Amino acid sequence: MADTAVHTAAGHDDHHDDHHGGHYTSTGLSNNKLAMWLFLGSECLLFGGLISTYMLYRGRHTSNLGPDQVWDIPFTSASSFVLLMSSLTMVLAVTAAKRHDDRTTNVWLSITAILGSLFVAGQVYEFTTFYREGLGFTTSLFSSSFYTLTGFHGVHVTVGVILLLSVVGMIIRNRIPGDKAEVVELVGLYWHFVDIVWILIFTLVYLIPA
Amino acid sequence: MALIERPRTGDLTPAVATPEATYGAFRRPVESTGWKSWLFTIDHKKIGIMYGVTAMFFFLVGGLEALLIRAQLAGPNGTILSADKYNQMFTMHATTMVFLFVMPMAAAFGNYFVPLQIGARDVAFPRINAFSFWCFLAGAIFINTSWLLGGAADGGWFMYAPNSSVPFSPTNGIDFWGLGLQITGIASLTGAINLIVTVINMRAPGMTFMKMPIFTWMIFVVQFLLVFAIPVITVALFLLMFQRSFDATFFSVEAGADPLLWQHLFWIFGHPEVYILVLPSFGIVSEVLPVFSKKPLFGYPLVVFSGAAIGFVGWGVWAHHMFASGLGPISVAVFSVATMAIAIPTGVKIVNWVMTMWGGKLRYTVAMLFAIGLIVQFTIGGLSGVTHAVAPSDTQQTDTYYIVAHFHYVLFGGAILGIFAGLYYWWPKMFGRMLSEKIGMWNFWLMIIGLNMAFGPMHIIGLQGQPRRMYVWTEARAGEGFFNLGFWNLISSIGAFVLGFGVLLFFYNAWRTHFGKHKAPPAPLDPWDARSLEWLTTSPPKEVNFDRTPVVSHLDEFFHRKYEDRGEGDRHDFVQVATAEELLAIEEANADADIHLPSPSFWPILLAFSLPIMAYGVIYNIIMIAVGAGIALLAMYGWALEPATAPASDYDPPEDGGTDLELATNG
Amino acid sequence: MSTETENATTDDEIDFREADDHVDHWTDLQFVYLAIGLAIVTAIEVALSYMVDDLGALFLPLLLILMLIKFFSVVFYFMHLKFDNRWFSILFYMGLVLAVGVYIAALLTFQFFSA
Amino acid sequence: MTESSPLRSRLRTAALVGVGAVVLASCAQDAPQDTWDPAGSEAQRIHDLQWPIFMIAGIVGLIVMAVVAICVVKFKDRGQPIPEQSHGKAWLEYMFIALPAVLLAGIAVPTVATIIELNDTDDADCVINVTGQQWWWEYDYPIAGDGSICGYMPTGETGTIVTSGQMVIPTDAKVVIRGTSRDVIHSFWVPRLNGKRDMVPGGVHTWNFNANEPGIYAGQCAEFCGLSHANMRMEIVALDAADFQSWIDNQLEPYQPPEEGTLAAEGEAEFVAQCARCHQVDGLTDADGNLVVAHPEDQVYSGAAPNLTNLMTRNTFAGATWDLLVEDCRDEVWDAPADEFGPLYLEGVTDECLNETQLKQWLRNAPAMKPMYTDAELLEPTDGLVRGMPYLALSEDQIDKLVAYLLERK
Repeated sequence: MADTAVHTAAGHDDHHDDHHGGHYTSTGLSNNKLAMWLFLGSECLLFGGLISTYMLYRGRHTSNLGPDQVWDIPFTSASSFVLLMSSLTMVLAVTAAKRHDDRTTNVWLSITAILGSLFVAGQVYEFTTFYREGLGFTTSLFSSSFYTLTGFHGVHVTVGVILLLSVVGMIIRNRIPGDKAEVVELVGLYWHFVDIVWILIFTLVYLIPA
Repeated sequence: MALIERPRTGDLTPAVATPEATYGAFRRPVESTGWKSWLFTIDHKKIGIMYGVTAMFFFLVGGLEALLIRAQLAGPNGTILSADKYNQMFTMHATTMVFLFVMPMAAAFGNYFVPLQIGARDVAFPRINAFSFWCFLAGAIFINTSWLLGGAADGGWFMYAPNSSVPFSPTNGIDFWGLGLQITGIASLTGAINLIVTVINMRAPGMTFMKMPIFTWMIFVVQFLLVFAIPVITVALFLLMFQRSFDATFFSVEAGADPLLWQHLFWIFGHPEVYILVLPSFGIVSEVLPVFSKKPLFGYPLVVFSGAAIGFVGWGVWAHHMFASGLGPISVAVFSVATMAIAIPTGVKIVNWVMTMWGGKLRYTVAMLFAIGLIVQFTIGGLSGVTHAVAPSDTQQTDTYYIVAHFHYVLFGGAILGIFAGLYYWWPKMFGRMLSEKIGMWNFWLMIIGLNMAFGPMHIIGLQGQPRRMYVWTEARAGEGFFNLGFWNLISSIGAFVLGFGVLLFFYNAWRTHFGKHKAPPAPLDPWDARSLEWLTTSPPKEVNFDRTPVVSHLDEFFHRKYEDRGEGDRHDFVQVATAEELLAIEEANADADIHLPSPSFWPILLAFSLPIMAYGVIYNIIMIAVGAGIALLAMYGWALEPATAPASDYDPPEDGGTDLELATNG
Repeated sequence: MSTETENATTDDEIDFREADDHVDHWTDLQFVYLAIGLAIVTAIEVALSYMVDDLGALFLPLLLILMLIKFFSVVFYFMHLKFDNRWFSILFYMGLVLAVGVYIAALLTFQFFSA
Repeated sequence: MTESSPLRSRLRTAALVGVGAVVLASCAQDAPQDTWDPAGSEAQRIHDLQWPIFMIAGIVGLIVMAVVAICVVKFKDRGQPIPEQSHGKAWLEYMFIALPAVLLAGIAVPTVATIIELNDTDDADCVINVTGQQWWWEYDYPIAGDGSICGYMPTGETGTIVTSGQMVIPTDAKVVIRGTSRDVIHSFWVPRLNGKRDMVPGGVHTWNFNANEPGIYAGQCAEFCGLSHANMRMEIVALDAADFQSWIDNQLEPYQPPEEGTLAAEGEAEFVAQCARCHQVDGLTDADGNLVVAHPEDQVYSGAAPNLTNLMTRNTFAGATWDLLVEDCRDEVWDAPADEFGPLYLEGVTDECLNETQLKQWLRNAPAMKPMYTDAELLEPTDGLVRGMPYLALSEDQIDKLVAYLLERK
């Protein structure tokens, strides 16, 4: 009797997400996905605080080492473009994963990871350039808050790259217990969030003059 | 992640699956008794108890700090503590009570009872749950090691910049404080995400949100506050860490910094924090009062909404901690009015509690007394709160003992009395024996007398102009009249010791209940004639919680299973039709055939204790950061690759679970 | 975790079980179009940033609107939030709205402070 | 051991109060920082706003407690049947939302009005710059455009007035302080005259003071400011117009060196050698006749030490924590009726009244009396600059000379 019952529950879930066998939840939603969205909501407050700190301190710097003097907009635009495009490749990975096409999924995930690494590399290059121009972490309020904000974002991208590569590895070795598409989707949500944070940073920090 | 249940024939309750070595040299822990069963457990009940025990330990630590403070202030020019030690003492008293006692105590009750109240078998992410606890413990130990390593933090729990910068506080105390709170912050954040998902997703069939027990509701609201408040303090603490450890300039006035940035970030977190501390106790009291009044909670929906409203409006009032800091009249006026607005939902709660008692059939058990005590004491704290929502009046009261009196009535009279109500109410459920009601009475009355003696006079002391955080007060500013500071400081100190003694009685009571020759007999199944689902199981609950997943059709489901409405038309006439024992027998007879609980794991504890290693690294040696990070990485991969229960190959079709990777690596 | 009971779907549960919208299945090509659109918006943004002086008071609102368009395009479509269960929206927007509201209010008090 | 006797006397007081609280209340004074005893227009405004609110809060509290008490007595379980399982009555609920809302709206209106009034710092009669520093306050009287100081035209020679410990203001004048801090956040608070206002480094905060009557008004730094926060006090001294004029004139009088051959003259040399690196005495010259200028910024973190030019016109020292007057003289000044206060205060510290014991103790070892970060070696990892007055290893002989010298600084 118990058996039948569980199958009923599973059957109910099926129309919702075809890889959710036997997993009953009150809302029919995945625990992991709820947790991820909640985590992203929480991250809004984290980046909000860092962006606010930067907004408050953007104008407080020594004479010629302010934002308007050090930015290299064409370069940053290029790296922003790279990150934006990585969101596309991430989406393509997710749709491939939903089709259970492991190979294509892995290809797109790898490309996303490469684009992300490229962005991080660009940021490292940018930081070193600024540093050579004399803008150290402790130089001014502007520099402290700038490096902290973009540094936090950079760390998030780096963690994302590690996640992507881990998922690729786990898919190849078939070590993902349960629903692969959901894992890819979760990493995707995280990745897109990192992207939208950069959309804000790019406009608020780089494009609007201090 | 999730608990797995799949059709399978065979043994009835394989509470702990016995997995093989899943990979490499590591054999998965499988013990269900002994110390290993605690260290590697992912059972929400065991974790809840560990939270509780740790929190109560830190209650003693924080209490000892408080008594030292009061001993110092009993007379003028106290010499028990040096200025330096005193500053550390009040900083750590607040930090300990807030972060290491009340918050984890709420986590203890939340962990233990939320799954039980919603008819679930565990929380949504049992391993993350274990991680949260160990993380909290790791952070707590880390902060307190500062006592032995050059002195604890001495900047006050609010740690205002720039006094928290290295030139003004050259010891490592503040570094320990900041890094330790980051670690406990991770614990709170992961714990909060866990409980929110649990409440949203794991309610028993039929339990809609408006049929959810009020305690679960309040815990639910609190977890949202945590999820959104913790990142704000995280930002502040990171800025502080960069300032102190890496010479950043965030709070360096000479570089043009604005010290008010810290205050804003701190209080944007700090005010919701107040509700984080007090709402769980509101939830407990809202459970206890109906049970001992034999009536449902008056205006349940309104209590729910007012809880949510407090949580929401609590985000818009933080600057009332900064009325004296020169915000400008417009900001002050706005925040002043917003602060008054928060009195409305709070008042609603008090009215509803009183109305719950009105017309009831009141039984004065110790739990009930603590609940009534909360109504009275918290009302005093709430009303003194209104007096400093009025900003001009607050400029006289802020940073004086009047404020100390106010928030001790709110936090001791509110949060802690609620916690004790919960302890007495749920003790038989958690441990299967009842605490002595007789000692409990002494416990209650000594605490109430001590509380009012210790904190009541502080209203006078504060209005007579004695500021907070002073390691000595002087005869010259004490006055001579009825309201002289000397007399009331002494009364307050005596009260603190009475209060301390009252609290110790609880520990004696707990010990006596379980050990020694006056050991209490096993408790009846339903000693209080309770109303909610956690009583629909054995005491203490079985490892699987419920023999079968309950199906809910009422608010106060358990009550409605015991009592039947025999009234006609508008008349209600409830008659008891079943006892708890009979209900349990039905459940046991119809037990679910096949329940899988997730297996223990040692990754959570390993990951948690890698964090303080990194934190020590920030203070002392960068190599330790690398070592800690290495352990953390190892633990995360181990965790990600570890299935929730036994190896997937055991089952067919492959199970769903173990996808905690993202949370583990980001948390 | 799961349950075995047939009563798993009571009426109340249905409320929270809003079945997925089936319009959500965008094709890969649609996603590519959106990405191209976002790239174009970024290009416009960068172009605008060189015309600060010409645009005057229009500059800031224009840039912020473009930023929001990009932001919500990613959230709605790439992150799928527009088609997903409303629970996800509730959780995420709660954080987003709080962050925007609280931090703007805090920055405003600094404005008063310096004035 | 020193603790036991005040403790015992306190216990005796406790017993006494238990018997005759009312009698005591009627004849004795409340604490000098009583927030319910306004002595100026600002504090009066706050008081007028707060006492009705306290009353309302008190009444609401009593009602709640009474209802709880009624419940506890009336609805005790006496074997009555199970009460009706009622979930509430809507009209009652709404009433209990509306009632406090109306009450609070009634409080909100005067609150906002008072906030705006209190923050109006335009049209000052007198402006004083206040600077907080670990752990004392500096008061600097700027010279206005018309040459006046604090609204009064100085007679005779002019100079600047920089003082500490006691801020002297004219009565019945709108005194606006412009406050800041040199290190951490401090809070300026003299309860009988106004609420507190934080003094934040890097910014200037204004705040109003007005005293109706001559007298001394006690205050205390109210924002935790580090190690010796408890020992950072302030006093506002209000003088009527004539007395205030004399005070200004006295402060501006040129430096008078001690008579040759006296102990005080030897003290002057000691002062130049030991103290003048940090403490400024305006007009002081060294053996070669050069003006001695203090450079505390080389030694002290916050970059200043109290100006001692007119030390003995003040009644306190070391952050207003200790009195320069012995107890009897102190009480005489503090308790003086308003019309006698001015002249008494202007007398300053006389030979008989000098609290020599504590002043000498301070000179002997300041950090032992008031906890401060004064060990330059311990502070080496940060900056090596001290916060407060260090231990100077003075001999008793040197101390005697210094005290003799300081006693003439009026």
